[in-house]
Amino acid sequence: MINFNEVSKVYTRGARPALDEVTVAIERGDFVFLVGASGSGKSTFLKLVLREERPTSGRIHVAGRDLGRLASWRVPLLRREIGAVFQDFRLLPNKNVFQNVAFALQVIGKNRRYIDSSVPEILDLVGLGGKEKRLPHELSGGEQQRVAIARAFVNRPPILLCDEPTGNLDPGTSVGIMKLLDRINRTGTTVLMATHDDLIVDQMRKRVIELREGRVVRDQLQGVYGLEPA
Amino acid sequence: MINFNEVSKVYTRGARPALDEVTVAIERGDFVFLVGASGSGKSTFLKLVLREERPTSGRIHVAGRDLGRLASWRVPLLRREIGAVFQDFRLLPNKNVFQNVAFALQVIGKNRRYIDSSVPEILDLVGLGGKEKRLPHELSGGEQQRVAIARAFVNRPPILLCDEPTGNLDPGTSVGIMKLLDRINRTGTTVLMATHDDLIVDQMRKRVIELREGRVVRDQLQGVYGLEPA
Amino acid sequence: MRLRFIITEVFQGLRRNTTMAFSVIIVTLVSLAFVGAAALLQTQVGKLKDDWYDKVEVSIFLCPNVSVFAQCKAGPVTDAQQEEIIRVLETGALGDIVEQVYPESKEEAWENLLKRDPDGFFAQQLTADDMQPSLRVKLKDPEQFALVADAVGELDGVEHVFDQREVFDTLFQILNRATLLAAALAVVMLLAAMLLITTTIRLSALSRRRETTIMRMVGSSKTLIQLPFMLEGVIAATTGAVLSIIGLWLTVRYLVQDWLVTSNLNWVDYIDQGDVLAVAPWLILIALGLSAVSSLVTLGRYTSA
Amino acid sequence: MRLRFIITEVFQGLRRNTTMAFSVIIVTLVSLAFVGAAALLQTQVGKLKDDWYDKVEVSIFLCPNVSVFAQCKAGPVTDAQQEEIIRVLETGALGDIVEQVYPESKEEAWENLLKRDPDGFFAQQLTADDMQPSLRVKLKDPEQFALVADAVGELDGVEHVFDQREVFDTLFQILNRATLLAAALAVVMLLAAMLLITTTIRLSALSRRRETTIMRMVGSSKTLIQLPFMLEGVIAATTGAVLSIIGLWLTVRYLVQDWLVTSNLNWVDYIDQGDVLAVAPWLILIALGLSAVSSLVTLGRYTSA
Ligand SMILES: Nc1ncnc2c1ncn2[C@@H]1O[C@H](COP(=O)(O)OP(=O)(O)OP(=O)(O)O)[C@@H](O)[C@H]1O
Ligand SMILES: Nc1ncnc2c1ncn2[C@@H]1O[C@H](COP(=O)(O)OP(=O)(O)OP(=O)(O)O)[C@@H](O)[C@H]1O
Ligand SMILES: [Mg+2]
Ligand SMILES: [Mg+2]
Repeated sequence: MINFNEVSKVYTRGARPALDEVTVAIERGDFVFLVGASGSGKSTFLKLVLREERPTSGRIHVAGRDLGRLASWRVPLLRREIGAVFQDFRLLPNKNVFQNVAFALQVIGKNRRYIDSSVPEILDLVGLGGKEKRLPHELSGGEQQRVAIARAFVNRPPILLCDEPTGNLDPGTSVGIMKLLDRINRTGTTVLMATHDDLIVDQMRKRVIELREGRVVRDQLQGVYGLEPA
Repeated sequence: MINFNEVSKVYTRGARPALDEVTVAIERGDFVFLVGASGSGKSTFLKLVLREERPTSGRIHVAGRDLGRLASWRVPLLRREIGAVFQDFRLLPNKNVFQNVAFALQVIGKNRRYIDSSVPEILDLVGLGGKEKRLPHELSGGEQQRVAIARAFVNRPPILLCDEPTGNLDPGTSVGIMKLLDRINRTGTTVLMATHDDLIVDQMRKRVIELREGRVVRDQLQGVYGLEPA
Repeated sequence: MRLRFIITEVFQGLRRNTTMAFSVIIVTLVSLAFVGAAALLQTQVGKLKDDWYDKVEVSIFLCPNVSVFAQCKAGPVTDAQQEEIIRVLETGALGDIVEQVYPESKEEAWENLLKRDPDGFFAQQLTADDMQPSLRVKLKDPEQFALVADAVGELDGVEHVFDQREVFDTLFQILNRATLLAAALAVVMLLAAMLLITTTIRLSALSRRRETTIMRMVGSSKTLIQLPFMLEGVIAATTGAVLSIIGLWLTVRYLVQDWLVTSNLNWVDYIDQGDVLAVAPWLILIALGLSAVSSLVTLGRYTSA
Repeated sequence: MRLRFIITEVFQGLRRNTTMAFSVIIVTLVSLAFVGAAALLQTQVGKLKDDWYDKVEVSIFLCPNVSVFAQCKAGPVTDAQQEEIIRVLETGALGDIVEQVYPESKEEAWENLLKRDPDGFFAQQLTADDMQPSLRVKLKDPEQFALVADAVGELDGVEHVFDQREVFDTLFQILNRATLLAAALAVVMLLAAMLLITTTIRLSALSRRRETTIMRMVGSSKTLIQLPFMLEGVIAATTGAVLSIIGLWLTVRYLVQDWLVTSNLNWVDYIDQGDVLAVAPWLILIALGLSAVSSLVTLGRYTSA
């Protein structure tokens, strides 16, 4: 599903590369934690998958596409196969829950009938049924993150990228979000999640890829956050 | 040092108050954790101390000043007695470490000699000696947060407010920041820190004030993050 | 769905940046008004030239019944004298440079006077007999005036020779300088308009960065992301253009047609509303071009990065 | 320390928003040029009025040696006739409305002609004796022209009575309308300038939000936070004002003084560079006022919240 082949990324010429010859293969249906200290290159990895950034060298394949050869007018089509969730939710503050999710469908040209049927369905899935009319500031942090996940997943993309989705949440709320992501993963969606949250990683026991200064230093099935206990 | 007397804060008329009749006394030299789920009012509490927001009712005293009676032209004087550190560091990306810290002194009118002597001193204190010339993006997250702390503390304010200062950091880095805050606290500075980070709270065993839906539900010396284990 | 989406976005954008939208409208309005004014001034110059300049260049005033000039002491011009003058003009050395000679009799001069100002003082006090006959001479090369003046100035029956271009040249010079001034102001203002449209689009893009980021992330097409911003610029600029056309139309209607035409300067052929309408499409095209160029310059940078 | 800080901030701000700063400069330049143009046009009207309008309102042309008018068949005006006309003007019913009578003899008319256009055709061809004597009459109430015309129009020695205001009124009307047009454009453009300064300040505040947030947090004074933004607006607007003054100065210097004065319209007293300098401080004041008002309107909202 996601293949990195000796991928390097240098932002500033001369500086240490943000990613350094990374080779990784993630299969359909995998649930992968991307861990590592701040600045180790986790966000860079996700940006490369989304083709927000382009690699300095190496080849990336996502959902069967060679990103190096993808014409730029086809990038939107790639992105429709990837849902993305961020630490800061990125909801539109003046749109309510329903409208926030519907927005993601409107802007890729779905018709109203499709929107009216699929948005309530996804809101039920993430556990927000009945809160369609609330504005973001009327929701708790965990609920806002659920809206963000609903928006990323409403189009049922085969890949879901999460960049520290629980970074702004308290531990209790984080657990709820992880349960939701696990449920989504069970429907066959590939989930790739960058995180600092050792507790969660240790609890979930999923595949863990650890980056250190841009290099993959560990790729472990059913791994924990750090090898040395935090 | 910080006294809240039946303080309530309502942002949106009709909505649940963000703070609800909060009465709290924090003494000089205290180290206090402010914990609670997302939306429980932690940031609101800190904003009231900084007089970024004004309470809907109740009285607040900070560093001997009655904030309700403080003329608005005197607010800058109040803020010079309070250092503030945020989750997102808020460094100026085009200024290097030295300049970022010096900026805080320049804009309150300190002269160049004072700046040239006190900035290196504070950078040594936070463990950034020798990295004066680096730009923020050349630093790790933990180092960036140290710069932010240096900036907040360079003026040696008697109060240091931290709003989730470790929210964007990995566990290892967070421990370093906590050690630094502890060191600052030992110099007699009152530290008030809002956090989600249960591990840190449990390790430090300091005073814990827990908010739930804007009410103080716990105020415990040497407390832990949650009474029920997370 | 998409069309409605774009329309909503455009109007939200304009509402959010009202001050900028107004600035764009005002500045485009004023700059295109200058473009239009320059064009209309040139149209006016053209009309004036058509009216007279081509037709008449040198007037040879012949002796009237009563004259203060020494040359006319012998009395009014006779038919024989007039014929001799015409002969000199049409043959010999002058024949090559004179294109045509129109004689204007006293009666014709009188009719022209009546046409210009029927209620005026002179029309009341004078008769056809008090008017002065003249010969109007069109030259192949207007610069040759001096030759004509030299050749016929001293002939019997000639009172004085007058180069009409002198009068018109001053007028045309004034109008041409006004055109230049208007054009210069137009260029400066168009530059300002372009900078402003650029900034409006940039501001709009910045203030909707949240939306565009999400749109990019969920795979919205580039067109759908950028079109609303472009349309904002286009709508603001076109509004400015339309207002400038209305302004020019009103100016021509009330200042030129109503006022100048009914004043005692009414013997001139003035520009009318039709001329404004002829300029109008160009103004709208300029506005469209302006906003298109500004969009291209700006959008790449502010919606994709 | 603080002064240097403020200066650096101001120039960084201007550099960061170059397009906006340029827009502000251009729009202020153009709008103040119109304000200045309106003021100068009025100065010109004033000068013209000073020159003639006050002095002379009605000209009574007396019979010259040679005239086409029937009334002058009896020959040129005699001294006795002239005295009788003056008597009628200064006594009786007219005595109350006539303020003063200036006789202009043939010789004086000749000298005035020579002064206006010494090399002109008429100056070459005519002599003092060909000129026409006249009486120039100043009325207490210029509207009473008809009474004067009625009373003296038929007297012996009078050729015709002419209300000079007719000529000047047209000119003044044109100049006044031009003033109005310039003033209207000035108002519109000043509005645009104000909107622009507002947006520039807002943009600048937005683009330096990081800095201002930190400044507020560390207890920087409100003045130090807001001053750089205000100064940006002030500097841009003042630059516009200075450029508009230079523009007006150049226009007056090269268009009015060099060109009009040396043209055959040089018998008019024109505005000069001194008049531009008299207007200049007002333009700068307007620019300062404009940016001050815009700052007050904007800054509260964009640097404190
Ligand atoms: N746009 C950019 N320009 C220049 N350097 C960048 C850019 N983005 C990231 N970097 C650098 O690349 C490196 C990796 O950054 P990245 O954001 O991928 O780390 P991360 O693992 O996501 O860290 P965090 O846990 O703080 O989010 C860092 O050294 C960072 O400074
Ligand atoms: N500016 C605001 N306008 C309206 N409501 C606000 C505003 N700021 C906060 N609130 C509301 O006040 C409540 C408390 O917010 P606050 O930011 O203090 O919570 P918090 O404990 O800091 O949460 P988090 O852990 O997510 O930072 C929330 O319900 C929030 O929606
Ligand atoms: Mg990251
Ligand atoms: Mg908070």
